Amino acid sequence: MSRLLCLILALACGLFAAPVCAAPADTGDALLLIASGRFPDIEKGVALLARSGDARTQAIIEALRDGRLAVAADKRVVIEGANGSWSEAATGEALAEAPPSPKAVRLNNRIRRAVEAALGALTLMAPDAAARRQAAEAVFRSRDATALATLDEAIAREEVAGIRRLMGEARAAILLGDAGASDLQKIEAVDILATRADQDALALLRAAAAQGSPTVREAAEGAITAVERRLAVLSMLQNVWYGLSLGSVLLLAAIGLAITFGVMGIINMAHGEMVMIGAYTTFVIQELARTHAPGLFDWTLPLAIPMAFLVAALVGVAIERGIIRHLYGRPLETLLATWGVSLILQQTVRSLFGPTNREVGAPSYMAGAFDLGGLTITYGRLWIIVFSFAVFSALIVALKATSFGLKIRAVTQNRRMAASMGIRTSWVDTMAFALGSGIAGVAGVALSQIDNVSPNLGQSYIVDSFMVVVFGGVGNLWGTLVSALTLGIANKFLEPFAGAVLGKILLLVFLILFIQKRPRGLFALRGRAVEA
Amino acid sequence: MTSPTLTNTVLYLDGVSVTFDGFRAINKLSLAIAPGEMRAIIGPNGAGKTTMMDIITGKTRPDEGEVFFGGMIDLTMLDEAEIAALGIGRKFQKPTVFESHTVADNIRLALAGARSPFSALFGARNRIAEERIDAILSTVRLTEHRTRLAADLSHGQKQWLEIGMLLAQDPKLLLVDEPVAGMTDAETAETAHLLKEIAHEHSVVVVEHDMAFVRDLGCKVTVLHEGSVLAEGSIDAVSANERVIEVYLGR
Amino acid sequence: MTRRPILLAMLDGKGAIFLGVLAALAVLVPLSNLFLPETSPLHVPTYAVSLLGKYLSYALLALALDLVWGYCGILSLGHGAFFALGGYAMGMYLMRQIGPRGVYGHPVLPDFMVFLNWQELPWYWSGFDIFPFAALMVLAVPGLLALVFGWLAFRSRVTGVYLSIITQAMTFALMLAFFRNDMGLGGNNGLTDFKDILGFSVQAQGTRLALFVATVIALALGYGVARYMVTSTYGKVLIAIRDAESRTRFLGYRVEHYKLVAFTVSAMMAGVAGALYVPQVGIINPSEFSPANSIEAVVWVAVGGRGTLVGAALGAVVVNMAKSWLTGALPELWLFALGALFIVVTLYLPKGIVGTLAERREKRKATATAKTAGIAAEAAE
Amino acid sequence: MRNRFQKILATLATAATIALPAAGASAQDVIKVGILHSLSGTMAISETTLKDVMLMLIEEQNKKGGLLGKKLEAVVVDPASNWPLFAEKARELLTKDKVAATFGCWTSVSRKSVLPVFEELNGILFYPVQYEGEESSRNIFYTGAAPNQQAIPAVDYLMENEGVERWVLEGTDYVYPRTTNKILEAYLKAKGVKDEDISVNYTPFGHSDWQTRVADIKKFGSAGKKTAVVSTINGDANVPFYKELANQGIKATDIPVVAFSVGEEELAGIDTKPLVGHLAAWNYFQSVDTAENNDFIAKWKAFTRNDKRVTNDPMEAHVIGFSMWVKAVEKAGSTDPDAVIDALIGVSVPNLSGGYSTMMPNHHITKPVLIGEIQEDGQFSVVSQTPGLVVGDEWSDYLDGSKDLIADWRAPLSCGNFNVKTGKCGGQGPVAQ
Repeated sequence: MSRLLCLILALACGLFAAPVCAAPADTGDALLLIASGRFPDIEKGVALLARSGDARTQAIIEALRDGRLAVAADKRVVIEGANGSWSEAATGEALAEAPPSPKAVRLNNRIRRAVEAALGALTLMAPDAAARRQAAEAVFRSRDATALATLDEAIAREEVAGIRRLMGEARAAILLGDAGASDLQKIEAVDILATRADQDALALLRAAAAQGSPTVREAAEGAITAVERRLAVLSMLQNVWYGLSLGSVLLLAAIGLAITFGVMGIINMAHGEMVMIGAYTTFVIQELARTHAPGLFDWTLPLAIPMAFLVAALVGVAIERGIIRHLYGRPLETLLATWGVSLILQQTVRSLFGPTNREVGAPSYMAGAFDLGGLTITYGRLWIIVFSFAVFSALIVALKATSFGLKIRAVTQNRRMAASMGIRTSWVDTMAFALGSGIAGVAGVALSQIDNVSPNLGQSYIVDSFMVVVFGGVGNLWGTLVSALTLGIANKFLEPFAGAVLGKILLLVFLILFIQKRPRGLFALRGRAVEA
Repeated sequence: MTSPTLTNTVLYLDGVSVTFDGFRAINKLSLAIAPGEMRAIIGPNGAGKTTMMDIITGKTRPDEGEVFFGGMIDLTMLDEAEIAALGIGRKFQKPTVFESHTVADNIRLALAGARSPFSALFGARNRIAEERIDAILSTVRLTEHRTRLAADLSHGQKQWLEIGMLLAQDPKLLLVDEPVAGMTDAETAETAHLLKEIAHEHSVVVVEHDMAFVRDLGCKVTVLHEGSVLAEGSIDAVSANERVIEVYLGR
Repeated sequence: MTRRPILLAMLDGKGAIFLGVLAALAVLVPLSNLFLPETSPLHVPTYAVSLLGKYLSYALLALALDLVWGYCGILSLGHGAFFALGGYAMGMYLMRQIGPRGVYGHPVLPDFMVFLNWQELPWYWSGFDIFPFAALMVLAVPGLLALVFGWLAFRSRVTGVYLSIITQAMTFALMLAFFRNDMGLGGNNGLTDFKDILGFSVQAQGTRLALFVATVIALALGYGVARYMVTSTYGKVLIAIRDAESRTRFLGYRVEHYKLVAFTVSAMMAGVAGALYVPQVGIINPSEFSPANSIEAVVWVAVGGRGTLVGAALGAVVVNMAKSWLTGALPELWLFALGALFIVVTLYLPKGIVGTLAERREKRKATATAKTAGIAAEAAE
Repeated sequence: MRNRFQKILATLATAATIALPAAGASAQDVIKVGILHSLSGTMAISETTLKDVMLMLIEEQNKKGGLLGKKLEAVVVDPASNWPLFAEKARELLTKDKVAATFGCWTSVSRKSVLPVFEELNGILFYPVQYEGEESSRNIFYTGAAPNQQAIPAVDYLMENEGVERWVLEGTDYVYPRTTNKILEAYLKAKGVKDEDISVNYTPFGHSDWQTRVADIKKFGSAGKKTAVVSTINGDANVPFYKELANQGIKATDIPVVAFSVGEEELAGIDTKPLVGHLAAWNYFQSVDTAENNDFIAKWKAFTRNDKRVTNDPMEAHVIGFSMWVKAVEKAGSTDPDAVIDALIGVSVPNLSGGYSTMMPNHHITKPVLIGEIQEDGQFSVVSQTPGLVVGDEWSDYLDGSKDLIADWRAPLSCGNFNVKTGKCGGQGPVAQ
């Protein structure tokens, strides 16, 4: 493998590189440069190492990437292996005893880039597909002309179509920037990049259109217009997606309120704090996982959902039993009492967990993004959308299909009648409030993934939540759904033109005017029932 | 129905319909009340009695049909205040008086006169002759409760107070919704007597369940069913009508 | 007794006490501040004077809120907006008074405009160097906003929570707008570092006392206006609307007009409160628009007693004194105390402090009158 | 009637005397130090820590036997992130508690709100946070960074080491980002950056939905030229911003973000693995490896009984400010404000990054500027450090309004906005006319 690689590299870097391959001494020089501790030299060192074609190259560079490459007091460059074993960087032979005070070689962005490029060229033919994909992307980014030959070789051997395409694009990227390449190659490259048709491709094409022969320029310009058209359409879709995800966040934040405020008529100013409690529950569970069972980290969120529901619901029960129970029929008083409650809850959390933000990590499946026909879909957002809809449907089912839901509706529509039919109304109230609070708590789990987990978390959502519920029409869950999504998407379409602030202002003004037209929100009940 | 009848009516409804979320509360309802007439309207629950009143008083807009007052004024174009100003007074099913005001003040607020906030702020409304209040209080038999809070009145007294407020408005047409609901027999009789008194100089439409009471009124009766007129005529005539018996009296 | 001329009817026991207290404050506070020695326990230090002034301007805001909430059931969660607008009008006047004494020494432009290099004063700043104009704006701007907003809302019969929430939306939107530096009103920093008012230094002890007395007078006048409104037939109609809105409509009253008048007057009062507040605290910025502030104002009214005017004012003073004291005395725990206060009041004093007292008296009176009425009735027969 | 009246008056009076200071009673054997940091509300996130630092410093000083033979006593109040309340509390500290010096404020608006109070009552305020400059008050000592002690070195670093040619200036819409970005724009243009290569954008406070903005940045960055983001985003909005960056896969190797308001405290709220390589410019990092710093960190963790607690730049600023004040008081031999204010200028104390910081005549201090890259453990690794100390420049040379102004509080000049062109104190004055 390594000899082959050396051979290829020799071909690649032409005459002047040939001797390089012969003499692994260069590895020594490279390591000296790396040991220097000066970023520019380290960078040179990496480049030299990459060209040297020494069998050790990959191991050394990977060690550097992972911060396992260290310089001992005696200027020897060593690699830290698993369980504290050490080995000589240049030769790879293990060391009997740990070297004197090894200091890990520090990285900065430039060196990280160099490392990526080098590894890219080196791992193009790695057995592991994922590694090859990464390598192709790295080369595409680095456009390192020396990798061209390796690339051709790799393309020839590659079975996986997707990866082959990526490599082709990387190759095109190199050729387009390469003065040596013929117009024919370049035009071919232009076509390949035109099919890739994303921002990076556009950038390359623009560069090509700027310099290069008329024919190439022409081809490039044609491609550019095509790509731009596609991107314009995409950005529309992207906006819709952003709107959806923002809407789903609003939905999550508001949905609990749709119960306590919408259905029960309690102006629940402590709603935001319920969300906050949910977020902190998530934090606590993650802390426990970190300290006791690191393996379970990915399970913390699924675990947090029921817990958050439980905790928030219990707090809800306490509030309802302790305070709100005495205030039925006096909705405005509930505003004052719950306002007091929210102050207390905030301060409690502040004294328990401290005022600073707490870290809630993203499990593997929440991190990163994937590409859907040019749309960047981030997993986190995707899950949140799915989650919010799941919660919503669960709630609908709970209210429409279960006897508990039936009781809630009965009580909220006609308390006295329900009571006379043997429903324990006070119990139903408690349960309903607990349900609303619990759902708020569950929302907190999701919000902990995208926002601060701090005592102020709730405050930042309370106003929006009320807007959503009112806009949708109090007491109408479907209204809440529609209004959340509408506001979300509208917001995202306004933002690019008006900017975030103005967009929000416009939205609020619209909301005020809308309420003039439909004084009871989107989905208001008509008829005499309303007056009663 | 056509214009000749229209001109000499105080109230005239033709082909009026309204639906709430698919449910037809009023269905092609037509009705004409002559000046000075007293009319009783009966019908089972959900027959559309109260909705009809909502339409006449401008609280609800009909989907179709025409509603005319005094022959030429189209009520569907106006809102409650304007309609009230025209001289249509309404008494609710559930007695609604201003509980935190005294009986006298309830009447004072109802008395005809300027209604603008400024007249209320600066004079005009503040200089209302007590005599007129006394007069009305005596008609509705509440003189001795003059200074009590409306909230402290008995149910029947509230009903009367509300009727008194109607009188104070001095309307051409009174719409009275179940005036004797929850009244003792004595009070009921009193109320019937009171309404007949009133009917001398006003047109009155009474919605009522209590057949005995309707009989006491001894006026023309209209039977509503599913939002439209089922039968019309004297109480005996309608009680004889077998369709009426079937849908209403029968049960 | 309903025959009593309006001005007499206005002054009930509560009112008399209230005005009495205000008069006493207006006289005693300056005297003690000027003539009592520092050491005397009754001496009111100058900073305490402006502090009291601040409480009293809050009291005026609460009064304004009580007029609409207590007497016609409009729970405005956006009254802070009118307060802040009045404050900004005054603040703009005070900024113009700084003149060339800003840190950049620019003859006209306020500092924040200079370093965001604005070239000249935006049009809406013109005129604010003239006090009468500024004073007019203090009334006009909040009044106009209330007029337009109220006209829209009441005409289309937005009521209850819907109204509350859109008032909140209004103040929230205004807050965001005023945060924007492009508004030319100082953005997040707002307007501060005032020097003179009417040619007197805002720092000077005399000015502070004058401002305090002005606030007391404004509060008294505000009370007078509100009290006149609620005791006139207009007030009776307002209460009628609060208790049975549609009944009032069927009596031929244009409910929306009545609400609109109350709302607008109340907004102007709030504006005046803001205008008096700013020179005494020395800064006005967008956070005054934050929904939380408006909600707090509602809390004051509730604590003092909704629908009693005096109670609203008292509530504002009590709650804010508590706040000033607690934030200093137990900085870590004061939120617990404040929160608990609100809960306790709503649970055990549903009518607020004054409301509960008044209720007791009313009961006694009611029973008494009922007796006499009964006797009168027998006599009549 | 009358007696009820008197009762109410009495209750009001008592209420007043509770709420308001019972004057005097200031014991002679203690020196009071005011701590004016929000312990509740939106700013509590950042400011509470500073309160704790001050308490620790004062405790230590007392262990060392206090100051001028007197014990120091901390007076903590909570201005609750409410700007007018800041002014009120400042007044309370100065008139009621008669504090010798006050350490406090975080946001510019809170400082602007208390400034007139400190000038009127001739108090001393130490302001520990990096800010926009454009101010110099006789009664305020600015121990945080001025723009030239943070922003400009950071931009230089990016130009030289990352070869950045295209700039996104992303900030929260308030005065600090506005001014800093103005300065940077002027500076970049002076360095020959073209207009189309600079994009400035502002978002509201606590902006939590960054999808659109981050996507735009990505777009702006894919124009072929190396792009970097200069972030002046305010505390609260940072966490969602970085979370979005991570999710949309913007790596520091593609588009590095250099922030001026993100320190160890803020990072403590984020999972930093995806953020490795993004930068921050400060005058202090917890990772700085000096004896003073390690000692301080140890003390801090002991004091808070929490070995996870981090340290950050504003904390160091308070450390510097406090020891400067102590030194000045000893120099002046009294806590009399005027004496201390004069004594403070020229005082030089060790900072935690292994050098000395000196209080300059413009009431700003000299500091080293450090550029750090975010590490996986939420710490910063210093990748660049200015060779010498940088003097805080209160009046930026890159703004038309202030390029001719200087501050010098030494007699005879003793002026906060002296115009070198006109030779007059009091801003640009005539120049503008």
